[in-house]
Amino acid sequence: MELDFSNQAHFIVALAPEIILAVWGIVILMVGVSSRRSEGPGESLDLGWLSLLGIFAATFANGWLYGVTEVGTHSMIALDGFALFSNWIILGGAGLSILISQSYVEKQGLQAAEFYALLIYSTVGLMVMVAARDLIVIFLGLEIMSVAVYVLSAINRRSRTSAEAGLKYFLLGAFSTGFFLYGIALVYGATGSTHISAIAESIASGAAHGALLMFGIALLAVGFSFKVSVVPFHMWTPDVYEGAPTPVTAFMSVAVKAGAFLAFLRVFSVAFTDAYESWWVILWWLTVLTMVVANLIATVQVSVKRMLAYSGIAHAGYLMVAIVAANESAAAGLLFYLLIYTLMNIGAFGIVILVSGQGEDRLEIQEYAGLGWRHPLLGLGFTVFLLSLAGFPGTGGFIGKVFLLQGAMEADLVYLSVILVLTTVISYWYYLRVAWYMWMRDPTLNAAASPIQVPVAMRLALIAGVILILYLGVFPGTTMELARSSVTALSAVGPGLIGLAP
Amino acid sequence: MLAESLVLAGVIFVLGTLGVIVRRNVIIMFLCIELQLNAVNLTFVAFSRFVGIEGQLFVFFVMTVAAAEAAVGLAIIISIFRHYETVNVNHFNLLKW
Amino acid sequence: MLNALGYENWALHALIWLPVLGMAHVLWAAEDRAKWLALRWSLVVFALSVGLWWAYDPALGGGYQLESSRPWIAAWGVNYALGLDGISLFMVMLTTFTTPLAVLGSFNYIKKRQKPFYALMLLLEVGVVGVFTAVDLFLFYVFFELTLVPMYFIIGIWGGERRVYAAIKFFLYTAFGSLLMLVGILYIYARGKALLGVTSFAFVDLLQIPLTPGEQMWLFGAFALAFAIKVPVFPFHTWLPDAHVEAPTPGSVMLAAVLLKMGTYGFVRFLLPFFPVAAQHPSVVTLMLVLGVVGIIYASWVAAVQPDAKKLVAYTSVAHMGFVVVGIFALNVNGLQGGLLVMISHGISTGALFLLLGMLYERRHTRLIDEFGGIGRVAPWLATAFVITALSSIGLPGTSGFVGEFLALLGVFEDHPGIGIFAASGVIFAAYYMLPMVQSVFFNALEKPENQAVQDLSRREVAILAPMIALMIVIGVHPTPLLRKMEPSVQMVLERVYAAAPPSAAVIESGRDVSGSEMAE
Amino acid sequence: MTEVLFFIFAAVAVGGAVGVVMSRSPVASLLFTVATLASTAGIYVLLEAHFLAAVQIIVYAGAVMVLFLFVIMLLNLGHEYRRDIRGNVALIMGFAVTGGIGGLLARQVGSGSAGLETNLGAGDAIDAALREHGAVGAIAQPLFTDYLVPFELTGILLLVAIVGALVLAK
Amino acid sequence: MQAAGLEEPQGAWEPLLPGLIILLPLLGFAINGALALSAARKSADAVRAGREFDFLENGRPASHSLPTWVGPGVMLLAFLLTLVNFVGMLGADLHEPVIRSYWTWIATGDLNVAAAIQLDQLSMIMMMIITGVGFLIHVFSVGYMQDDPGYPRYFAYLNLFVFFMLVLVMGASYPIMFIGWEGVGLCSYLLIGFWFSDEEKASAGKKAFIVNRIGDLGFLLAIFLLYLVFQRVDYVGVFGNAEAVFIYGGPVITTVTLFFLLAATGKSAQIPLYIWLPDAMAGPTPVSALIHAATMVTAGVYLIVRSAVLFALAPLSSAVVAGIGVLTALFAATIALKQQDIKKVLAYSTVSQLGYMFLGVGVGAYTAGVFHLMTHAFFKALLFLGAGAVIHSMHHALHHTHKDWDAQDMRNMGGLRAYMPITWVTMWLATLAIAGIWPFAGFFSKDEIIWMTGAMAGAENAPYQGLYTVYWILALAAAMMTAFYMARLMVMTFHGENRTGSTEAEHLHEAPKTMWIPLAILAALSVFGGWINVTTDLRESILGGFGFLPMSEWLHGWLEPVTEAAHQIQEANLGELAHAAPLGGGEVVWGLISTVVALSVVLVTMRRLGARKVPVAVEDAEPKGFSRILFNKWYVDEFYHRWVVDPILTTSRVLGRIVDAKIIDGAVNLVGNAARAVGWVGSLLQTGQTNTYAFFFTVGVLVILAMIGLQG
Repeated sequence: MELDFSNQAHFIVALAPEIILAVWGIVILMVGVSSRRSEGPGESLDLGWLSLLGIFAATFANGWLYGVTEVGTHSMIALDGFALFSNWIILGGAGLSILISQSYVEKQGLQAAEFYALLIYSTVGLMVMVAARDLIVIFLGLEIMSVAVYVLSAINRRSRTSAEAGLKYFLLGAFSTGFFLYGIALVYGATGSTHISAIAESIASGAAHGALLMFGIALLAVGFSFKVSVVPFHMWTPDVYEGAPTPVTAFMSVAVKAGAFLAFLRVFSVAFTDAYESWWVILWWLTVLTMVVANLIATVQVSVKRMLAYSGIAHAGYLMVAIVAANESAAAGLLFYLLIYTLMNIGAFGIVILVSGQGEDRLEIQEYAGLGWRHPLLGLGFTVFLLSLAGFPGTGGFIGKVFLLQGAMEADLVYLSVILVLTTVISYWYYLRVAWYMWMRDPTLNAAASPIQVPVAMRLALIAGVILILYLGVFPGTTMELARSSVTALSAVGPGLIGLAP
Repeated sequence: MLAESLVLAGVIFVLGTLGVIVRRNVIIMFLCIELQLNAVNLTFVAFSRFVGIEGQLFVFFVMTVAAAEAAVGLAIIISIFRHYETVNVNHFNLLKW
Repeated sequence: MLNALGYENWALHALIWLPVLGMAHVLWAAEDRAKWLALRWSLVVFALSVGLWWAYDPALGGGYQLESSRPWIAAWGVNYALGLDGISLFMVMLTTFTTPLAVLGSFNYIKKRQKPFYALMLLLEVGVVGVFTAVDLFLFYVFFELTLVPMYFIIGIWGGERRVYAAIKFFLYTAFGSLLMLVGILYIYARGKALLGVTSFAFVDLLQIPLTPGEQMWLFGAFALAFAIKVPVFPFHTWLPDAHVEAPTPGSVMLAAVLLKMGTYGFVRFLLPFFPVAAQHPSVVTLMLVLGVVGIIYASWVAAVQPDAKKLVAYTSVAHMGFVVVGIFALNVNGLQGGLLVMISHGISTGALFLLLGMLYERRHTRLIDEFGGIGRVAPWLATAFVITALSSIGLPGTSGFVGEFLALLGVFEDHPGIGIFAASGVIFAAYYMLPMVQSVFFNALEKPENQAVQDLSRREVAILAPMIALMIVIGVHPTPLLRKMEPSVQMVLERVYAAAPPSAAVIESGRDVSGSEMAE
Repeated sequence: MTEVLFFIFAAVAVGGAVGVVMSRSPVASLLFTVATLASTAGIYVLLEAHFLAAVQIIVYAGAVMVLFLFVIMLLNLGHEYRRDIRGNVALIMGFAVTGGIGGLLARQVGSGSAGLETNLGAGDAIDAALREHGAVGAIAQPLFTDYLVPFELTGILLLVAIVGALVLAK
Repeated sequence: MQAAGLEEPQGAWEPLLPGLIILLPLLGFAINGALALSAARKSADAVRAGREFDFLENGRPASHSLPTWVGPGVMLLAFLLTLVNFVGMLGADLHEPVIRSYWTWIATGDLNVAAAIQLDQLSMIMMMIITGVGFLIHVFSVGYMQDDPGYPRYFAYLNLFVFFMLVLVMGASYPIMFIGWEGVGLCSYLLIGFWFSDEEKASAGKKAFIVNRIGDLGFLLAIFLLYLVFQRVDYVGVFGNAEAVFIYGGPVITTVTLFFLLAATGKSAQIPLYIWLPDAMAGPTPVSALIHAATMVTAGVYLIVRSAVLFALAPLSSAVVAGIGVLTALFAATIALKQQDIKKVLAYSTVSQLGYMFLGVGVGAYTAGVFHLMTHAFFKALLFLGAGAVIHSMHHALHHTHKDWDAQDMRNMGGLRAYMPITWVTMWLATLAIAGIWPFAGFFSKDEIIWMTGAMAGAENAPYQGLYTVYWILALAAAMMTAFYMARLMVMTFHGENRTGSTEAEHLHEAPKTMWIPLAILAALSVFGGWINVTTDLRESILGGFGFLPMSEWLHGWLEPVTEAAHQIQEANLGELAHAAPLGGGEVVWGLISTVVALSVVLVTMRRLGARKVPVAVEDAEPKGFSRILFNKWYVDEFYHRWVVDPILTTSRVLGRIVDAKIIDGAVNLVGNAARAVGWVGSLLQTGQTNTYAFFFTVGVLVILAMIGLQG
């Protein structure tokens, strides 16, 4: 069918996945409330599967939307391949997060209904964000997501660290929101609109007001950089990732990051295309800073969870390369890499949840001594995730990195690529360090004393992760094609992607 | 009057930022953030006078957001107060390095 | 016979995928059967690879044969493309030849966690064979990196005291180089896309890309660094002794016999043909030659004072690789042929040396030279085997070691007599580091009681060493067949190099000049 | 006349902001905030955003700030007069950084926007809208047509906020 | 290009199975080697069991019977086969070398080395010496090594040595010769360290090998240079074009020949690389006889004669060869004067005699060089075997009473002629021969060399005439010393009263048959071997018995095809050689003089030393003054240690322990640790203070805004 947004009803179609999820969130809450008095152990599991059902529904809707084409421009919501592919990633991340969180939620006695509902709503926010064509919508999506995640990271009311994480995230998040908004305001003032394509046109026509626009862009960059945790706006990340309940951390590290990056890309490479000259240098430096600092600090972490946080920051750096390159390969690479990153990071955090016994203790790397020999399959899985994070051939991570590097090469960002691979070498150190604890150390006593049992949901998530990572590492062809075609859609609106960078 | 209001907004914004940096009391930090949002609103309004009504709409949304954040934020503050019996952000440093 | 089976079409693929099946089988089977299965599979692979000798026909020119290519990542023009030429032929056969022996050599050494170990050995074989047969740069890189993982775990899990340190060092150091090479690869690819609009990683396509001399220099640097670390060339060699000392015997064997060759193979396969201008740039040539020579002498001298026999042999590898580098960058037929031959003979002799040291270690649980003495009296066969291998390793005429070094030195002497003289001095220092070790291990008085208990070679060990020693002698006495197989491909490489620009100093001319000038007098 | 009012409001706003940052007790800060918000509302009026001015006073200065007050009381921080401004070094650095930003903003935005005022005819952009629909209608009209989606989204946002507050505070 | 050796000149004569001559010793090696390995297994078990390995099962050594027949057997066959070919070649008047090419050894680019052998007069004479003398020494060894557990291994090595030696002399190209060249070095390494449990002996072997490698380096470089010039390295190809390509005395040819000289000095123990030979005496005495007297050490001479054309083209190199030769002759002789170890004396005398050969080939008297090589092979082998016999019986004697005296120290001997007459006689014959006393073999060969030196000095337009005069004088001096120290050896060993000790003396005995028969044969050769190459003048003179004695200049004529090219070059460039010594007087006169002088030296020495009372080794005082320096061999070994060996070792240690471990590897590790240190510092910024985070955030904003603000 065809959508013409002059007709309000069509928004319902365009936003079908989001709407389904939003409704589903309420359903979850209701079920939760009704089953509240029968507080049984199975409850959280049931709710988990239930919310997973919603995710699936949304996913189907998303798939169905591929058949739908939009006509007419100037709508708040984009219904292009980019948005749809992004939805895949986000929904995938959310689904996997739910899978790995079920037993955790139960064991920690979190309020399951609210937990899943908030997870779903933040997913909605993210999906809105990536589909948005207007800074207002992006802002609202961002806030829906943020507010939900603020709560999620503080949701464990028994844990100090959780509360602290929530507070820190909230304070700094609100702080960055201020800058983000200020950026929007200045861009609005400079271009006279908050609509992406309108902004692009006004910049292209040169009507835009230079000084205001540049500050606006800069502050928007700051806002996004905070969400994707780019140095020096990253400092919340390690603390929050460490303090928040691990499943939430996993969700944050994949879905939230993915959404923010995709919005980032859409805004900067569609709206600000013609200002590329003036912003790529800034982002270049931020990228370098991120890759170097994050990787260096990660090498000295003792807590695997925190180490993964820094590795997340480092990956933000790699992904920033795509934003800087801002060409089709890079954008496609961004999509592909985010997909892979979702899989492997969820997997890694899943293992962390297992080793820490569905809790927050036993996060130190010593706990992983001899894991490989105690639980060969877990060990193998983790090894695969780590190798993929390290970007090792045979895994999706490698293909993703090569994809990004290609984008950089086409943009003649040779130095950036060199720095990327050099920092990758550093990253090998801390990824392999875990591998060596797992395989080359003998288990410590208390580690051996605490057997690990893998619940079904978790098992599903891990197996899916491993298989997909290996599959995408060996046969990435079709997925790459899809990513590439999805990116071309970006240029449909506004001037489109920058070609080759200077 | 545009320039003046913009500058005013900037000043308030900066003061809000300063507050977030230098105050330890979480609630006051939060208030400073509200100051920032308020400054942004002022900017929007100032622009909207010359550009169009969307600016005011935006302010409308921002206020909503501010309210929402206030609700959640204060809830978080309360819940962390339960743990630490203080709102001094310096004490919230279990998580570091 | 081979044609009847359509050998050409499936041979190479079989060499890569059979070990994979073997892995599965090993992991599937019971712990105690693992080693036999691994041995059987690797022997099957070897048996298959023998056919390559006849399948590859140098008369058809030095190009790739047994080629077969399937699209892998169409979007990037990456193909799963395999091929074989005179240079890779022997590398492949060396690999398939060494693996079973290494497996056999680990029967007593590897006591715990056998299944994963043998699986990794087979995986290693997969990676190495892939490296030598890939004719697609992307595929090559994948295999090149793939070899790191099994080696990392082999060293790290079954290694000695400081195994983790050694493993990490090995991994990071080599990965550092290869990642820079990855950037180089993608750069070439991007240029191809930009200049010719070809999206392909196939060697043949990449060779068409007109790279400016400046680009060639940088890319040469990136690739050279990657391979130089792998080889290892002089200042980048420090990971090797650690890796060797800590690695279990089979690990050292594979490392020395096969993995180092990937570096020198890369020199021949990429540096020369891909960046001919850079490769024959006088300063580059001089640099590489000097590094090679310094490697030879320096490594020999350092080796001479190592207390640990295994470390000593590790340093000798550095020295031998110095000969290879010198031979390759002589940039003439003799030099290249010599370099390749040294690679082969080093693979055999040094592999054998590590196996022998492993046997000694199994008997005495030490590698310190001073701990031994007079072993020759209690283990005469072991001593004999060791002496023969050592002599082959120091290049005694009539053994494989000599022919290679002779040709390599001859080659470099043709164009750079000065450097040639220094390089040749390596033959003295070879004796200088090897003989004292042999003496104080196998000769001298048999004083220590624990040395008196040392047993002589078992049947299994004889079975390991016999083929290697036989090969040393055979290649030493009659290397011509090998040389004939390699020559066309070597010629192609050189043509490619000199097509870029006239030879800096033509091989024969220089010789003629000497005499000519005299006749003029 | 408007200029005078503007500067009065501006002065109050800035003073309030300074008060927020500097005053010791949270309650004082709160009150200063209210002052700033109120004077900002005044400036809104000067900028022909009458509806927003009203909302600002009612919702913002009214509801939201009261919520803050509740929390302060709940946590019994009313009588806390301990100085909690960070040490001098931090203070100076803070001043330096924020001062830098302020300077840049003032220079760029202030000077830069001067041109804007002229090339966009002062005010007439929204005068039309106001004349047509009136203060409220001017905002309501687009809010329920073009900006329907964001409007709905605010609904979700508030829902999330409620749920969140419930989860945490109960 | 055409493969070397693949072209076969149509010689009228077809050699009979020349390849088999090489293969026979190899076969012997294979068999003996196998036996040795199995025997070693047994002895190893014994050692592990802690008991002494008794190879004597029911009295007779089982592990010995087969080697006894195989070892000498193959040698006999090889000798006979060589003899047949020799006779055949005698019959055929052969001017081109006969080349048999078996397979292509190395073929790449335009380098093509065939595994080919070349038969000509030179290689034939060498083969005769090697197989003949070799056979005798094998036989001798049967007796000498009878009661050594390593018996089969010994014969394996010995056969292997002969194999390589034959490869060396029969090879048709330099690389093939190099195989033999290094191969014999290997065998000497193995045989010197035959009793490897003795650290000193093992080290001696190692020393020999390493020093030889230095020479081999020269050989390699020479080959490379030749290849550079000719694109081929086979004799035919090189010598055929040498005159066309090189100009007389040009730099390249000089370099090539000097490289060859380096090789030769290594193998033939000339200054500066002679140091290994005296230590090589650590090996079994027959080995010293075969390898370090008769055959291997003469390889250098063979190399130079083989390359006669090249050396003839390089007058400077030739002069250097002669100079090194004569200096070595004199130098070694001086050392030999004061040695007490009988084998050491012989060793230095060998070095000295090799010096003569070098002198000969250096002055272009290639025939004389080969001639002396041959006669020396006879009488030096004889001397060594005799010494072997003496040591053998001394050893037995001392063994009986477990007296820990040195069985080789002449001071412990004396008056042995009573106990071992045959040895005594034969050794006297050899002594007279080496002393150069008419009519023994040594006289003719040495005299010719000295004479040719003089003639060279007087040649028309020879370069450096004065130099050759000096050579001539030094050569005479060395000759006198030879006479002295040999006489001294004989006196201290056989004459005077016995110093071994009464009880031991009873166990002194004559050598068994297997040992004295070879002695006898060699003695005969040392007496008459010199008669095959006597110049007409001498033949006509009293020294030739006025032509009545059966003497001839056969060898000269025999080698003509090999050396004529070189001689022609010399005549072309040097012109007519002088017919009188520098001090005047013809060949006959000087022949007489030298004989008389030598003889008188011998007699005087016998009277003087025979009278003197010699203290046994344990009671003997350290020599004083100059003789101390001589006794300590001019401190050359010390010199080498101080200035060559130690520096290299020290450098190696520094490189290994500091440069490699600390600097290079240190740098590598530093990178890693530095990275982690930086990371640690960075992690400290993560204070956990929200204010701080906000602060850094703001700083970031400031920097970015500043970047823009300053941009535009």
